[in-house]
Amino acid sequence: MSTRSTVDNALASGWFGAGLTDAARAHLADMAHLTSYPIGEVVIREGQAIDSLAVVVEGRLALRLNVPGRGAVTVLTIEPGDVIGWSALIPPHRATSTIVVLEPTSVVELEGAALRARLDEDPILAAAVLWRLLDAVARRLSATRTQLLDLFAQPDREPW
Amino acid sequence: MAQAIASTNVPRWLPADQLDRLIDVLRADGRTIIGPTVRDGAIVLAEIQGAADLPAGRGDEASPGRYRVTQREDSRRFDHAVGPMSPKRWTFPPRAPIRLGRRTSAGVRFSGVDPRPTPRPTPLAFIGVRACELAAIKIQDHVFLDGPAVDGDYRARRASAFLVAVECATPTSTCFCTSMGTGPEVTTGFDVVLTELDDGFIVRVGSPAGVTVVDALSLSPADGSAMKAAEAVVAGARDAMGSPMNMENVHEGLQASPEHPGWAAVAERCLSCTNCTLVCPTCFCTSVVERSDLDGSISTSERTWDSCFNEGFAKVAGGSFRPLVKDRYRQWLTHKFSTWWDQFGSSGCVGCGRCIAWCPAGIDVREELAVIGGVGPVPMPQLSVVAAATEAPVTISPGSVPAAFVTVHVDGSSRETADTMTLHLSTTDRRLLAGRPGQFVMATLPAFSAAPISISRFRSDGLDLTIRAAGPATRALTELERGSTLGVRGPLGRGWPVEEMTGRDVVIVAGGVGLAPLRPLIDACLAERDALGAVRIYLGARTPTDRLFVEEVGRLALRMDIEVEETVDRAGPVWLGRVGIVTQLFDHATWDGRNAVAFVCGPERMMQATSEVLFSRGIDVDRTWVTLERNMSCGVGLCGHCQLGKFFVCKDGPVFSLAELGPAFTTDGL
Amino acid sequence: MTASAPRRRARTRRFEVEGLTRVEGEGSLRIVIRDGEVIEAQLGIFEAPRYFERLVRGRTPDEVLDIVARICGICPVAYQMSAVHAFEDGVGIEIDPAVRALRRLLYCGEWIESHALHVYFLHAPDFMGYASAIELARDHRVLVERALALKKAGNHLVALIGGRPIHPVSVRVGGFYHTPTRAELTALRPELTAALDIALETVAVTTELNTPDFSREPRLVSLRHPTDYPMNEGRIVSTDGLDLAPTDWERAFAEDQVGWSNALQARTHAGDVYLLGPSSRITLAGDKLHPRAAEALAQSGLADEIRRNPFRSIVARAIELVHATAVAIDIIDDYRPPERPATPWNPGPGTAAWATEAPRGLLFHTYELDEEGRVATARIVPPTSQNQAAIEADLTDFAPSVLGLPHDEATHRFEQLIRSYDPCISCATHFLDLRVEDRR
Amino acid sequence: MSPTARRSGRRRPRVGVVKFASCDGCQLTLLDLEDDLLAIAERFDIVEFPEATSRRSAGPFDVLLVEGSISTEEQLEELLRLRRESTTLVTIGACATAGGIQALRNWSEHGPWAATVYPRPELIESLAMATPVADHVTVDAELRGCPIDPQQLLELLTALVVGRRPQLPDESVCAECKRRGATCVVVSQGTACLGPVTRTGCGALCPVYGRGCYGCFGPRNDANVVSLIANTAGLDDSVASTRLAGFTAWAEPFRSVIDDHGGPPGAKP
Repeated sequence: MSTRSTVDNALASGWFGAGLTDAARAHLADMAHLTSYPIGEVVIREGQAIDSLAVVVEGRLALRLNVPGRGAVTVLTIEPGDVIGWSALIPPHRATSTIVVLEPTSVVELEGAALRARLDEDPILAAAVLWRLLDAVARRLSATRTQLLDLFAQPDREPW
Repeated sequence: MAQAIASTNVPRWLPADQLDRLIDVLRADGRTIIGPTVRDGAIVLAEIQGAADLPAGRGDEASPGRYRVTQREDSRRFDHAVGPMSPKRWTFPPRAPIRLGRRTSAGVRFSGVDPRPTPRPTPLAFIGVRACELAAIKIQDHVFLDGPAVDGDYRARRASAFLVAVECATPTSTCFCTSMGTGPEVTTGFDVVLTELDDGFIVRVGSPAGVTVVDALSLSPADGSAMKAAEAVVAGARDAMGSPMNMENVHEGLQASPEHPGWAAVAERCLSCTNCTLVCPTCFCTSVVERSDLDGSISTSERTWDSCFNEGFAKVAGGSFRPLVKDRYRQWLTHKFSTWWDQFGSSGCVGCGRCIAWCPAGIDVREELAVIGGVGPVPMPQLSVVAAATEAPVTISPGSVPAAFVTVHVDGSSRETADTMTLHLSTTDRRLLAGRPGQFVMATLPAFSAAPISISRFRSDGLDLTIRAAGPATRALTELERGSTLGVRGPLGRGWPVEEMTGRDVVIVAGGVGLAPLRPLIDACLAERDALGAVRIYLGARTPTDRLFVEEVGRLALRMDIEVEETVDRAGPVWLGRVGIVTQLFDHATWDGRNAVAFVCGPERMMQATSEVLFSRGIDVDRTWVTLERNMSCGVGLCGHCQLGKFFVCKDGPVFSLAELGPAFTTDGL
Repeated sequence: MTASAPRRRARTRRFEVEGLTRVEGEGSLRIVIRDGEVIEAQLGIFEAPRYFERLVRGRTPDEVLDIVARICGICPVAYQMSAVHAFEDGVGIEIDPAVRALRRLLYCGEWIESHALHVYFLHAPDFMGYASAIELARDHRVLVERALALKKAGNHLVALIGGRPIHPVSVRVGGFYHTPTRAELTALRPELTAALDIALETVAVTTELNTPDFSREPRLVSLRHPTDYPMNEGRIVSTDGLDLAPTDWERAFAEDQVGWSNALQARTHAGDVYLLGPSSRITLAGDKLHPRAAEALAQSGLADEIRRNPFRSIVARAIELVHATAVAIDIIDDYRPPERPATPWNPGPGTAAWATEAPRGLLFHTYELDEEGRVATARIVPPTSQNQAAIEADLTDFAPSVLGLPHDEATHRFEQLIRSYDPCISCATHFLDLRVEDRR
Repeated sequence: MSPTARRSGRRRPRVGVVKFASCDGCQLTLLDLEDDLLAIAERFDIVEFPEATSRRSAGPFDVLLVEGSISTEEQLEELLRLRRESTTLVTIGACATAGGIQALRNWSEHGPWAATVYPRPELIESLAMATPVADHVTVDAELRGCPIDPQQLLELLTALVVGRRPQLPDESVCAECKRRGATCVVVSQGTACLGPVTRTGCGALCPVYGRGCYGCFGPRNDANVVSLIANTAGLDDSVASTRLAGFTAWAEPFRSVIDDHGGPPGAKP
């Protein structure tokens, strides 16, 4: 069981929470709790309903997509400070990838329905949180585009 | 010497019917005489036997895309402008063998150096050389003889060439030497100069060799009326060209307009047929063609005229850096009129107008310059090519770059990835051993083209080359086994500025095989560890199996005084490390880059993304260094393939700071 | 060789070769014998149709010269020569004698190249028991190297005058686009002198070859010229007294469809078969051979056998190799470049026809030109289509003499006989495919 | 096969030379490599080459040189079979790479064409179109030209033995014309010339011989035919379709430009 101040400290330690005002962070800490995952734990599976947003405090998680015939492909690993579960805020609230724990991980978890309700009520907090979230998603989109280019790939070989 | 010239430099008179005496004196020196003659509907340069072969009574007219030989009323021999050929054909022939590679029982051997001085080229005398040609020869002299690498073939041919210039009398509509400040008056760079009048020639000398030749003719001094008539000839030529163009802004104007719509417009007409570049008396781009016997055991490397208009000219394994005709036209025009100044301290154009007349589509560079480069018609003070050429911006010692391919031995090799090998080479070549981190070599085997390869480690008795099999030549290199040999030229280019690291934090970012040229830099970091601040190394690879130097990187990662982070673009479930692009390793990092210097190597797109993140972390553009890939073919700045704006990547780079590159780093198709 | 197994029906023997080898182009052979009697002897052509006579419609004469060359990669000059002479005759252009000499020189080059190819690469391996000249070279390397040198000399001639050995580019109506200098031609002289020696050696080698016994009295046709051995010019003559202008081939011959075959074959108007080529030329114009060639012919003592035994055509080609090489040297020695490469001319309507001697025999072209001087219709009669009926007749005559041999060997003999005529099937502008014949 | 494996000479590559609709000139080019033929025969095992040897093989082939365009149903079947038998398939010449001169019939109705040449066209076995090999199977490399250039063929064979990329540059005929020192016939005489849009390989033969290029090596990658017609002397709209409708007419962009100009001369019956 985590105390409110532990949660607040954990939030403040990473990139996501560090830029928030004390008040905003306090609001979040009020509805959050710390959760730990052991190595190998599947936090969520692709397509499952997702009901919480989490900020990683410690450890490393892999975002995996299952490609029939190729097995699970890791497309991204998540580090402390980054968020997982942004689908909790955006309909249809289903996980877009499978999340697997690579190193012992702890996260600050925010219950989705409560967070959505709170953000609906509090535009100032919503602006602060959603900006962070947009930033995180935008970075991820940009990185994914770069990955798509497959820059290190060998150009097509000639038969010679 | 100068005094000797001065004392004999009284203009002399050579009667028209005695021109053969001059030719005979030159021939008596064992020279082949190259002069204008009519052939296949043009006044071309060719070997001539005597004055009778000269185009007496013939003139020429030229306009964009059109050239005709005309019949004149008089019988003067030089009353024509320049035809399609220039002396370049002889000083810098379209094809020249420069190297012979052989596989012998003792390993590969390369005889001759590249460029190899031609053993005793036939001494030449050019007759009828115009002021614009002399300017062009001066420009090529500077390109081939004054740089860090010297073209020995050119030097030998050029040294034996005797130049009989002739004052221009009848320019065509395509001539614009007055705009380029190269003519029409012959002022410098000749051995003898003639001014042709109806009944004879005024003869002046311009060199000790010219003095000797003219002395042998025992000519009487020219009389005053002839001298007056001669002045009128030159003045008439100048008047005929009308007002010169204002070239004052062209240097900045062209470089400032890479996205000008005029490029696309001219590309619609441009045939990319290469005619303009191959008739140009200063264009010097070449490629090397390998001609081998059937099993590749003997191979001649032949240097061949090439052109930046060819699609394959800027091609590397991943594609062409200038895929569109508009990119290539921009490269050519910008190089000729703008970046040539940055590279060689002069314009690359002498105003001879060949590119206008001999463009089958009739594209007139003067019009394109007006549209794109903001060149106006107002007469302006002229720039002197010759004077400017002496003010070349770079301090270089000619011939300081190794030109020969030396044979090195393969002591062994390590497989890095499925397609990448590290060759461990031994050599006693002191220049190779004294290379700097970031430098590269050209590596070759007989019958294969030479490939630029990064040096991935320096050892006291040799070096490592890490090679990815991207094509047949590199594949053949990766397949070399212990005990075999290969040819190496180097070390080449400018390496990493190691001294910049002292007292600073160091950030090293590598993508894929980009780690290879950074490895000697990491070695240097370890050697100088105490003099540096934090050392952070970020490595990206495509997949876990594409990582280079895995064990070594593992050992580095265990060190407490170096931070090593690795990521891959994608991975299977077994990989427990990071997945994501390399910038994610530090885009949320907390370090402050204001006292850091960064070194980046990887695919260009990755380096662009990386440099943006580094900038956001506080590392300024003059402290971010990248190493570029271009189609480096000769490796020493003589073949023209690897140009990027004003740079030769092989010679001025491959390492550049972002500040040096400026917008060139991100402009498409440059 | 892919001879199919004999299908043993009641006293019927079939010899079939699905793909003839060492001939130019794609052909097949079928001989059916019943009760010791040849009931069918067919030289089949399955070269895909390319419709040249249709392709040249709407084209100017100069374009036609480039197009008809592509009928055959071995004898493109022949097609250019028959066509260019036809057009020049048709529009009435007077040709510079130097151009005339240069054309003969060009043709000599093609004869040398084509004959050397046929003698050493296509035909001689049969006599010597090899599958190819490459295999022949394993045991007789020097011989093959010298053969290659001879062939190369011919190619060099064509390449110098025409730009390249195959599909040369220099011939135009009125003359040439470009003519060589005297120095350029003279530079070839040493190579041709050496080639002449090899050609003479070739006569000796081919004379010694063991030839199957076969004799018949064929009807032979070739050109004949008052002073020169037939090549670009001359009248059409035959062993049975024909004598026609080179424009008048159609007065004596016609291409027709024979009842039992679907192949277009040329015959005389009376329906008789006839044979073209080196044996015909030597028989009908042997007195015009270059003295060196005439001497070689006399020494061989085979003049009569060349006429009667088709297997001896290899000797005839060797004699013509001597002739073409010796004539080439003479032309080079006398060469003065023409005043201008080509005589100007004006296009207009008319009929154009001519015959020249391709390496494998008389090649006739005729064109109708429209008001603008463009081709309205064309007829091209290559030697192979004229020889085809005679070859089939010879196969019929020859068959009884090999029926006693094992099947494969007999088949091989048939193939060898076909190769004797150097049938250039690529040239067959309008052969039909025999395999579509509905036979009962 | 790696170069080292090649040099160790474990096995000579098995080579086949076959033809479809064509004049034989491109395969003859192999026999015209007089100085190198015997050496080539030592390095390669020529297992199928009906024009030159009586030995036959149905495959497999390490290298198959294919001449000619595909003009009949049987040829198509045979090509598909040969492709399965071949590791590296190289088309040699304009017929195989671009359809050749016989592809001019592709603009016309086939029946009437056949009828102008054959009295009984119904007996002709022929596809309506003559098409390049690459329309039907994957082609690993192509040698251009009508005919191919012997030096390019030698370069291809050498590259195969040595294990390197053949040097077959995609540049204009002009580049070679200038290297050879020939005077441009367009600029100096106003002669129609396809040199600027045609791939080099012939050594700029026609301009050197004083006439305009007729495109037998086919279009190069950047062929700007529209500008060639609009802006160069000698080649205006009235002659464009005739000049382009030659030995590589069916290759793009020549084909489209011919279409735009109403088809090749004589396309209509």
